[in-house]
Amino acid sequence: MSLLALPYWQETAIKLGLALAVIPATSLILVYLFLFKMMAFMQSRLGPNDTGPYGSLQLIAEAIKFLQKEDIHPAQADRRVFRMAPIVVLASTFLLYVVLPVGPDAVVQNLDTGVFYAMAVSSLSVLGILMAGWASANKYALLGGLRAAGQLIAYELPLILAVMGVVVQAETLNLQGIVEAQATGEIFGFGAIGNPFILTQFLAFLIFMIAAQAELTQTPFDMPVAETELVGGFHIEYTGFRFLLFFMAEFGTAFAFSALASVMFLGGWWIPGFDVDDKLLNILGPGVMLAKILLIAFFIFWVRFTYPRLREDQLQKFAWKVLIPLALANIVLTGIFKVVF
Amino acid sequence: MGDQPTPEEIPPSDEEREGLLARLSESLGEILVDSHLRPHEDLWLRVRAQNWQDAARAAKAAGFAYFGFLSAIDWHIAPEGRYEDTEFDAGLDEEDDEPVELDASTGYAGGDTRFQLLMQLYSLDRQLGLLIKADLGEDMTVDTLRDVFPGADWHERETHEMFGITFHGHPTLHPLYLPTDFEGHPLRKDFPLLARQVKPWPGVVDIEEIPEHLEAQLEAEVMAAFEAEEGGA
Amino acid sequence: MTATSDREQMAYVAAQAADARVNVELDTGDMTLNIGPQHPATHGTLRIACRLDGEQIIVAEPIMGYMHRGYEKLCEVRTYPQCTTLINRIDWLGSFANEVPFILAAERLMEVEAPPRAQWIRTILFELSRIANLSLFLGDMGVQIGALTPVFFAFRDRERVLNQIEEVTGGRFHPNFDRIGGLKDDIPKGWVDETRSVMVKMRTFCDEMEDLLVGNEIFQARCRGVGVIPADVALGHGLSGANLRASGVDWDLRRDANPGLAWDQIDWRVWTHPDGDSFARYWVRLQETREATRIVDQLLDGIPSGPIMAKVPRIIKVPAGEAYISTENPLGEMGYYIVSKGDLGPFRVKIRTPSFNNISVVPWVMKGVYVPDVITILGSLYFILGDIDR
Amino acid sequence: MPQLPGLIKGLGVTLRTAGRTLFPKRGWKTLIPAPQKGAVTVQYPHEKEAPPDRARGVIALHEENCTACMLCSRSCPDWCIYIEGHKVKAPPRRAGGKARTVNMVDRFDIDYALCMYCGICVDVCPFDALFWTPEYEYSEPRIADLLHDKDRLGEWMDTVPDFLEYETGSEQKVRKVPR
Repeated sequence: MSLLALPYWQETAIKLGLALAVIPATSLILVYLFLFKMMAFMQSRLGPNDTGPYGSLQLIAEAIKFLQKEDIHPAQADRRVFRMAPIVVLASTFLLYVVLPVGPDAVVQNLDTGVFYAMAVSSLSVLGILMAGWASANKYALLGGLRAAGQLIAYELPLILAVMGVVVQAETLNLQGIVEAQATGEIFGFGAIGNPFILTQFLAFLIFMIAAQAELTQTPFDMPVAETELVGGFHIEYTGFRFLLFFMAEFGTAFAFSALASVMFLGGWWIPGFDVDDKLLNILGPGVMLAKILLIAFFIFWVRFTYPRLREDQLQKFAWKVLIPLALANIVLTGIFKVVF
Repeated sequence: MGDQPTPEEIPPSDEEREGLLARLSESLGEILVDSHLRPHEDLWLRVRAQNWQDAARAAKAAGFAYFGFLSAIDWHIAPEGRYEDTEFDAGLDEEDDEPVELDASTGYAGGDTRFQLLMQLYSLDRQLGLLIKADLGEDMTVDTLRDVFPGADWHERETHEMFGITFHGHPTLHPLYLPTDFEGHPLRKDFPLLARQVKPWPGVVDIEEIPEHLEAQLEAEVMAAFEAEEGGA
Repeated sequence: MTATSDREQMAYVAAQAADARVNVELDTGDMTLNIGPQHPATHGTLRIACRLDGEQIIVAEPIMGYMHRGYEKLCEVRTYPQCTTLINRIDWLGSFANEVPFILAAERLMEVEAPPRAQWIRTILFELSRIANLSLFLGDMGVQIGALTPVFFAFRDRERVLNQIEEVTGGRFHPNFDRIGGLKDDIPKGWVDETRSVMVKMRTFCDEMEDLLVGNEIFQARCRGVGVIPADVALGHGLSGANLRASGVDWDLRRDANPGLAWDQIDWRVWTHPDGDSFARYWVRLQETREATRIVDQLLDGIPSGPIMAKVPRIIKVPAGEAYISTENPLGEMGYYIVSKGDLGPFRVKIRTPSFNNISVVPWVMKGVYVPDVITILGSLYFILGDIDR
Repeated sequence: MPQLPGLIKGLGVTLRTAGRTLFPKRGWKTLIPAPQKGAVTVQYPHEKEAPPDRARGVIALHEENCTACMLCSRSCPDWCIYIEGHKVKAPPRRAGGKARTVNMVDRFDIDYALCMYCGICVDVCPFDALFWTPEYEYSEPRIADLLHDKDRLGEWMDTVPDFLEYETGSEQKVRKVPR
């Protein structure tokens, strides 16, 4: 099911190159659109507007600035772990992109256990964050790292349970399969716009978005970073390009999660209500995907810029006492509907 | 309730404060050394330093539960620390010819020693303030008020480092503002203020006078030029 | 001792040691965490040395003095007009309000009273600096607990108030506008109407803050029940301003010990809240900001005409005496105890700053809270570092 | 009306602000984004903020009025005004008079590195020789260059705005700036 009939190594090289280009590009888009511009507008400001047209090249300038900076290791740091941590975090982001479909055939690797894989690799970042927190030899970083570990583990569960509802309804773990299921599905016999799971799985969507917010350590769940209390948390000691890696990973993962949400709840590359040829969809798909991703990312960042942050214990309570029971109830309901109808 | 009504409204006496003073002198007994009352403004009490804590307790019992501040006054007049090179002091010296080393007499409620403790309390029910003073002896020691007013803790630490007054029973009298190894007590009057001593005051410069032997000559030149101009016009 | 008992003894000791080892292994040990001196939550250079058990505070000890400028000493070598330059740098966010009690105390000693017009304009500027100061708090509290946007709103709208202050006094932050016996200058034409429209905007700002933070469930979860200060503790520590009123004590120096400004001639109220927690402190300050805009509106309507300066000599010598005057500043009770010996400058000035007393409650209130609560409490107690360190 | 949850209200506030910033125009032009107009920030090097006329930006010296009386220098809390002068003989004001002795300013320096912008010097000046101007762009890479001498202070004189009219009810007289 490859895009073009190319030899294996060529195909791999193209995919690798694409993946390497895509992550900086996606973080660039998100940072510019939301962190720079939308936040500025929400705060009656203009945001960056000197570098490039409307300040669009600001992030590139920032990246160059980061690359110029001295690479500092704290004296007490565990150097090897300290250096590995951002790479581990970024690797988790890279691996997420492997299964994201942007067209009927446009996918790096169409795994049958795509959802399972995505959930699995996304939790890898905890390891990197914990490594960063520990290796920095900084109390703030340690607190941040531990918070991150507790929080990410607590929110993996509702995330996966929320996805389970989708999986039960779509009857597949394959992300392409989930898109197909939404394209061909119908809601109680009404199938003109297919069945985007956001309609039938709205509860799951909400839980997924909340859990993703926590997973991405965005406000109101940004305690691991918490600028005003932990002064940056796990990445407090990181400067220069190592910080840049964390930064890219943060927004790259935000993009990937928006993509996952759009695949699972909004129908991914499929255009609701239109029956488009597969070949054309391979070309249109990325655009459709991008629109849906930006819509979801808009919500993620909108919430981020508006809300204050919860406390760690409140967050844990929220995860265990509210989200997980709700997610379980959602699975049960979905199962009942699946059996009955 | 205004503390400073317009002059025509001021009644001759401030009954509230007088009543308060009477009550407090009764409860304080011989602890109270002196008092001063400015009608409609404030009430000062001077108590014995060895009964400092008792006085605070008595005031608290009388309803003064709100802790304002605690500090001290150094009545010593020392040459250092004042603006001694400035013109301001020149005028003062003429007024008081005899050098006054220590002058607590101008203070309200009087004073006998160089250092005087000062505390301000409020009674929220009466809407009145109360200022309590105490003369400190040679030992510069007084009982702590931490048990009476927990807020006195930091004020006592500050007073300790600024004036060198020891508060008996205060467990953490280490410096609050100053570095740990700072020497001296900055708010004492004999502590020099370096910022004013390392730089000369620019105001001492005077206008350069015309040298006397040139004055007549210059005046003649100017007048000559003026008259020439007048004549020309 | 027999060999048996020896062995028993040794076994007992070994068992004890093993127990101790287990306990040591399970014991996490305390961690010392220095919040500050350079920390975004301390807005300035305050350091709070915390002993932590996990994320719970065992002991919190504020350490300050990083910004101690020795104003009490500096005032002793300055003349009265020069002192106001210094003292409006104490609480730099509401600086006009700092000048007023000092000037009033000096006026009391000189037995001069400023003309009514000056008193009204003083009161207006006083309330404007309260709005400028508190509006920043309203936004900053959001940033303390993680909301990015409110502080930008606060800066945006505070700027309007600062502009109004600047239009009259010439200084955004350090007006130095108050003089013994009156004011430096009168208000310029058109200023009253401009100020009125700014007050409308400030009320909108308060509404926005109400929607953005006060009503926000996350904000309430973070603030309600955090850092509860009961009334008696507040009184004993000498807490003042909104911190005291949030503990349910109905005490406002503007109403209860008005030193002659125009507050007693208009209609306004003092807000209190019974809870004493961080939320109450925020809520009281929000209401006070609103109330201040209403006060300004009323004051603008009734500015009396007349001179703005009483008759005072050009070179001011204050007669010997002592006076303590405090006013209800944005942060709380700010007072000056002036000892004068009849010179051009004060003999001793004791500056009673609100934040110093307000922060002194920190070791008491922070026992047993979590690290994030430290920030909430610090934020809600609202201090200005210059006001603590003087 | 049922109470909206605070979480949703908050989202409304930020979105509304974003809308106002992006689409500040009213009427049919509403849909034209004009964030330059909607934002409250001033894009400093490109556009400049105009401080109010009374703003204390920098002190201007009207040298003709200065008599080197030293009042400003002596009342300066920071000791940042340095004045030197000498006396000269000047011609009489009208014919038949005697020659007068007047003060000439040789040096009038204000060290803006020390100045606290309190304005006491401007206040105490009895001869209308010192004025505030709202200019603020005079930062220097070297701190020593912040010492403005009397020529530099004199140049600021052109930027002194006229004194403002007073609000009704005032008994103050509007002063004149010597030009």
